[in-house]
Amino acid sequence: MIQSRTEDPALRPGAAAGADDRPASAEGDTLVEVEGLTVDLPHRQGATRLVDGVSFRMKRAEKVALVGESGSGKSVTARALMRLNPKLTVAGRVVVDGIEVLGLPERKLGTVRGRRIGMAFQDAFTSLDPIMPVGEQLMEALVVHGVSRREARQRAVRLLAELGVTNAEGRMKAYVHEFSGGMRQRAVLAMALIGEPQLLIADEPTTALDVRIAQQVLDVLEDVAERRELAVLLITHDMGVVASFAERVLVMYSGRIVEDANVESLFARPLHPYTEGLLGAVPRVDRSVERLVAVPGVPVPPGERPAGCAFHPRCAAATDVCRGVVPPLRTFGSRRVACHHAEERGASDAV
Amino acid sequence: MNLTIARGAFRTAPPLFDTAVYAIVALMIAMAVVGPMLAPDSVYVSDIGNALMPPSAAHWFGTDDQGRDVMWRVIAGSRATLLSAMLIVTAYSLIGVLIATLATVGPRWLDETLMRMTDIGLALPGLVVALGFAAALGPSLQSAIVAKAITGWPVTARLLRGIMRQTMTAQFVVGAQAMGVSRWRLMTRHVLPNSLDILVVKWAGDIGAAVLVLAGMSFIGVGAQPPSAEWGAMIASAKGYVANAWWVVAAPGAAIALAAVGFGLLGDILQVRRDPSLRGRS
Amino acid sequence: MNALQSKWLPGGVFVARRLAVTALTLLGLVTLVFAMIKAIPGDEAQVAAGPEASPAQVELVRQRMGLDAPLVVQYGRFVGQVLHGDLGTSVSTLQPVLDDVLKVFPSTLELVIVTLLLSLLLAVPAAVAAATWRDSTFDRACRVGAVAAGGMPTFWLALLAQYVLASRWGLLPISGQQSLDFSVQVRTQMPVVDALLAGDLAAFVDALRHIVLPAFSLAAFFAAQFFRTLRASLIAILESDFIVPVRAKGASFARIMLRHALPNAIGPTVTLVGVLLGMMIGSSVLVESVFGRQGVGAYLSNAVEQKDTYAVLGAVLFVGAVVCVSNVLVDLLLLAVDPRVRAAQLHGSKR
Amino acid sequence: MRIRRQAVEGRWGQHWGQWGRQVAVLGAAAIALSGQATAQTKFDRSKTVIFANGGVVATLDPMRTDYAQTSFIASTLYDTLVTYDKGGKLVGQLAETFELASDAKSINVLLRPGVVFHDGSPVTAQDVAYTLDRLKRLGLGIASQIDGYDKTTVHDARKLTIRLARPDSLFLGALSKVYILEAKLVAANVGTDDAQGWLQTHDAGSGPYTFAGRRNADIVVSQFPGYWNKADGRPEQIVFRRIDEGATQRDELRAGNVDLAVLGMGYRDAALLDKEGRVKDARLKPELQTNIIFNTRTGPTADPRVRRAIRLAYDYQGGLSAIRQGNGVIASGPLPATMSCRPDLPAAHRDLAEARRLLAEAGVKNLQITMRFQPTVEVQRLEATLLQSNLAEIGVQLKLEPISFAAYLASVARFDSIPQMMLLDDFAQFPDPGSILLRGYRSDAVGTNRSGYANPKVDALLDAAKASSNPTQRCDLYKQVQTILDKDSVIMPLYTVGRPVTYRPQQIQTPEVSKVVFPLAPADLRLAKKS
Repeated sequence: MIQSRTEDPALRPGAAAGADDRPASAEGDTLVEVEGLTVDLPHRQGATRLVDGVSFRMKRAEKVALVGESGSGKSVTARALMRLNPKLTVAGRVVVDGIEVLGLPERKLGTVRGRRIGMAFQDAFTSLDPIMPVGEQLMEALVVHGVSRREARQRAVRLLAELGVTNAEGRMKAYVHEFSGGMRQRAVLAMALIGEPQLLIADEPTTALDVRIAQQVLDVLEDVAERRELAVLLITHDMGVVASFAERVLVMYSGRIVEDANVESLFARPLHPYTEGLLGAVPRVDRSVERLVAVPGVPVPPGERPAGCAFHPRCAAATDVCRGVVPPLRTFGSRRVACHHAEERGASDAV
Repeated sequence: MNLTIARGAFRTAPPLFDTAVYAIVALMIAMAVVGPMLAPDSVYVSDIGNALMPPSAAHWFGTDDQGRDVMWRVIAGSRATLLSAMLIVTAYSLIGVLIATLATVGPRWLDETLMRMTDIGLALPGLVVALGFAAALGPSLQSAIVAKAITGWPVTARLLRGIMRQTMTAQFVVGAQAMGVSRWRLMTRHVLPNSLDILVVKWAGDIGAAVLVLAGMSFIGVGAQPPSAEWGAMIASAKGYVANAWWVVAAPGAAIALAAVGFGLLGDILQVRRDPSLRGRS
Repeated sequence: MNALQSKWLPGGVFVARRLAVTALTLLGLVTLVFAMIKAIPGDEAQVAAGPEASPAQVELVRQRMGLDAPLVVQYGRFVGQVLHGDLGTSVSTLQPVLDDVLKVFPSTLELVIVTLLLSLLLAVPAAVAAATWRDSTFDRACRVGAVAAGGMPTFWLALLAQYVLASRWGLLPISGQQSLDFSVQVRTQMPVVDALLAGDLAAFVDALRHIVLPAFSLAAFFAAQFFRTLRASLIAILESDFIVPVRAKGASFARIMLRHALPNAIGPTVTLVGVLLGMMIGSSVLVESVFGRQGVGAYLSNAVEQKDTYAVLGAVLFVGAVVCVSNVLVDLLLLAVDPRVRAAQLHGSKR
Repeated sequence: MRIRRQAVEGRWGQHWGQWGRQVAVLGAAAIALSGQATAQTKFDRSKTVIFANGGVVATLDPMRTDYAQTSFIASTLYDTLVTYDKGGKLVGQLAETFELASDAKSINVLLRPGVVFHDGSPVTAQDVAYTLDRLKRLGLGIASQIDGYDKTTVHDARKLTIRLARPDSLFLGALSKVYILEAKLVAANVGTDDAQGWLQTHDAGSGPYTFAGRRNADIVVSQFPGYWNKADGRPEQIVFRRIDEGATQRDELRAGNVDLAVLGMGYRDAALLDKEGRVKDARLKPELQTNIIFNTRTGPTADPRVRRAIRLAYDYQGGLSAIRQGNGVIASGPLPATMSCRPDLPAAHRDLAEARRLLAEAGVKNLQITMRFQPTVEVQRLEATLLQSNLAEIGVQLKLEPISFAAYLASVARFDSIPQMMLLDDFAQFPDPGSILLRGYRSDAVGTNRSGYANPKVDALLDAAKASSNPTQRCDLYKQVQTILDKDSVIMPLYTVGRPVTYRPQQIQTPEVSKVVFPLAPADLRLAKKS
């Protein structure tokens, strides 16, 4: 269902990414539109479906959390926005700031990568080139888009300082093994933001850090997103992070979106049994919880996705229809949920 | 960063390729074991009358400068060539393991001296030792084997020491140390087994290289002597006939190349088997 | 200590330590070879005096050459001389060994350097292309080619190349280092370099044509080894975690390969150059004999045959020195390439 | 593959066997340019002869003409007092007249007038005296041929008498190997090593060519205009080029880059080239014989019957035709067939029955003997393997043991270390039978008597020959010695062999054998007559 797009007038050749001349957004305040995204991993005996028909939207400056256990396809989905999965076959429709990403020729991807979307990775230590000075890698993000080295250096130093890296000028020449955990994460963040993208994808930015530094990084992330009216797609499996940062939550399970709601209503009343299970596993400040209940069973490997609703083997409320038919993602007010028994679980009176 | 000399195995190595390599190696070993028994004695008797006959029904690879059947000589010579190659590689691998183990487990000064010895070994041109032995004991296959074994161990010693030191500092070993396990028991139970399977991989790969070196030595006259049918000696004695009797040079050359390729790829396959993550990378 | 000194001091200390170690190694080498040569049966004085000399004449020569002194004295005297740059006199040419070796060694060195350049010129581009288009027909062809080239005996290839390319088709000269019509002022005993220094273009081209076949026959084996090592490291690096973030910055594949993949992957190949250099010098004797070129290999093999002790020791010292110096250069190159190694080596952390 | 620097050793010149498979390359240590201006003369290829040879020239010092590479070049730069003509007769070169005294203890010489060295100064008796005294002082290389020399009395510029320590009828012939140096020039550059270093790269001679320095890795000599013995057709330059591999020599000859190839070319290659036609094989007939030397003192070969049995086992005809391509004749006696004073002895032949009978008579069963040979010489490798299979037919197991040149020299220096059997290509330094017999078979000639043979009767005959100045009497004595040696099977002569020398008839006339410079003297080469 890839729409072949002729040269779209809205596409601007990779002009210098000056902050002021940001191109007018094509369709109002929707920044990202994903429809029927499907990603397969080909191998000798056929292909394994990692992402099965995901659709969602993101408005400008909106902070969305994409949650799910590992192997649920959240990271693959995020990377599909920038077509960063070389060995996988990707189908569906992904429009970022008016640009149809999947149909774009490889050469033109530069207009998206680094300029409209920036990505920060989980383990900062392994996602930086060990033998190239960190400053150089920062500048590269701009030099690649035609910015002069001198200007790139200035902006890199300014951004590092803005993100709280002490003695930014000095650190430019240092290598990744000479950075502390927190500083490394800030550097990776800087690399994602330096191109002044409209959307920042943060792939589990805090998972590799201990709690205190993780909170510092989250605070920095929040300040920057606020200042730059930045849309953030935060990928995590930590519901605590979701609660403190995100405005809206997308819950994924075995390559499908099972629930989509704003964070308050989700925490107040989780509609999908899996979301309820996830929330059950989180210590709550606002109420006393005798025992944390972990979601029973083990995450489903992509290759062995059960028929019908993928969650049914682990779902207490599973019935015959769950085992047979894949529940569509139905809208109830501002929320969406993919469960045959949504109504019984109070979806009808959602707002 | 230890030096893993990875060889070119094919990425999704189709089983066909693996079996082909096994076939070559099996053929070589069979030739080495059975060959000399099957080969007629005429292989060592000069029959000057029909020297340098081109390949024909009677002689598939033609005859050499003394009228002996080239094909049978290649088969008869396979034992001399391959056995000596295996002997060389086994010898210097064992020396290498010994030196590396001592260097890793022993005190710092022992490590330092052994590494200096390895440097000397690496700097010593194999050619000189071979020539020295040839001049001392008279050129022969045995002196070539001893000479090559003496100049072969440094590379293995250095490679293994690097790997052993790395495994010694690996987490699980540090853990074991924390539980009071002695360095020596540590070496024998953890580090050595891991290094040994690397050694087996290198052993297979090195046999191919050893065949080449042995041939080189015979070519300059310090390896096997007449009437031996060692492949290097065959080429050496036939090199004058490249123009008018190409088959006398081509047959042993092809045999050497086949052995080198066969064992080389065997090394790769074993390497991939040992560490699947290397599949397709090497 | 100003910044500059502190920056270079550790490097200087490292090089000084390595050179001291090299001197120790060479001394060990000479001692080993001296003992070996003396163990060889055969009588040097007899060779010098000539086969038909009467015993009285042989004794006369023995005294004159100091061969009657006990071995230890001879060894002590030899090491003393070496420290003053005198490598002793050759039994067969009655010339100082240093002059003899300086006449033959440069042309081997030139052949080895050209072979090294040729093998890297063949191996590096092929490895980069093979790693880029992995498992393409080009990749498979290169790998089969490398396996075949790695399996072919050098002298066999030299014989075939000489016969086919030079004798039969006459494309290249059959033997020798320079054709008779050119005579260039000898400065370095390296035909190609001398022709260049003399500015005689025709002679330069002629010398190059003479070196192509020998270098090509020698390079085939080594190019195969370099190709396989570099290709393996490149693929390993391309699959490592810091490559995706670089692509996320919008960098082109070419930039990723040249700025990130190659610098990280070159380490093992550079180490291999150091290890294989000794072997390259060793096998150059095979090629030099087939193509009738001057060389230290031939000088060495004859010196051993003639039991010309000092000539053997002189040649071995030169070959050993080149191998040791090149290993120091390799280590320095590794330091320059990889900051992590630099940190470990220079700042004395436990090696 | 290594061309070993072959010494032109007379009596047992085994290194002279053609080079073939294994040719030891001596590095180009020899001729340093050391500041001497290269002859930048532009080449006229049509008047130049390019002489390809294996091995590298160690030195140009004429004293070291015991090494083939030096002998080739020095023979063009220097002259000797006397030499041997094509027929093997002794004739004067620098000497106008020469005469051995009746007591064979001195030689009177009158020098040829008007002969000059390359720097123009005349050749005088003083130069001859200086050369002989220097040889005696240094005792190296060719000095071993004149070890009986005492001193020289110079009467005037042209008359001199050479005095010997003891009667030696061989000395006059040996003078054909002594090249005369210019005393004034050499003395001026004597340095500390009696001018050995200087002479390595300079010429102080009066020969037909002067040393014109090196051109790349080759050595060039150009014609000396003032030479006394004018001859037309001499090339203006001779370029000595080192090529060790027979195959490479063949290809360069075919391509016309080289005019003749002397050492390194195998018999088979030469024969094939000759058949092709463009390049011909001169098939020279030098005084060269392939012999197997027995150890007559110890081990199984001490028994003459065993030696005789082994002689009857070898396939002489097969070896000559297949290995030496028929380039030679089956041996008949210890001396090469081309030499004078030879008794008519039966040619070597094969008789397995007689061989087995002799072995039985000697009471020897499944005998095992070791034979040494030179791995660097291809034909020897083939002959050794052929003899091995022949001896197997009479139940004798021959073990082949390659030996290096230096090790062989050491083993023959003492009688107790002489190998059981040694395969050699024997070469006479000069065509006098004494040059082989006197040095090779006298019981006290340690180091040169390679078979350790001791026979008082032979010693007496040899001493008589050495002291007699009457050529016919000497000839008769030598014949008696050869008869005894053959009956006693001291050595096992295989065949008198020719030497393949391939050349381009378009460039040079057919080269002829030289009795003094093995196998040919470059100075004798003549350009082909352009029709």
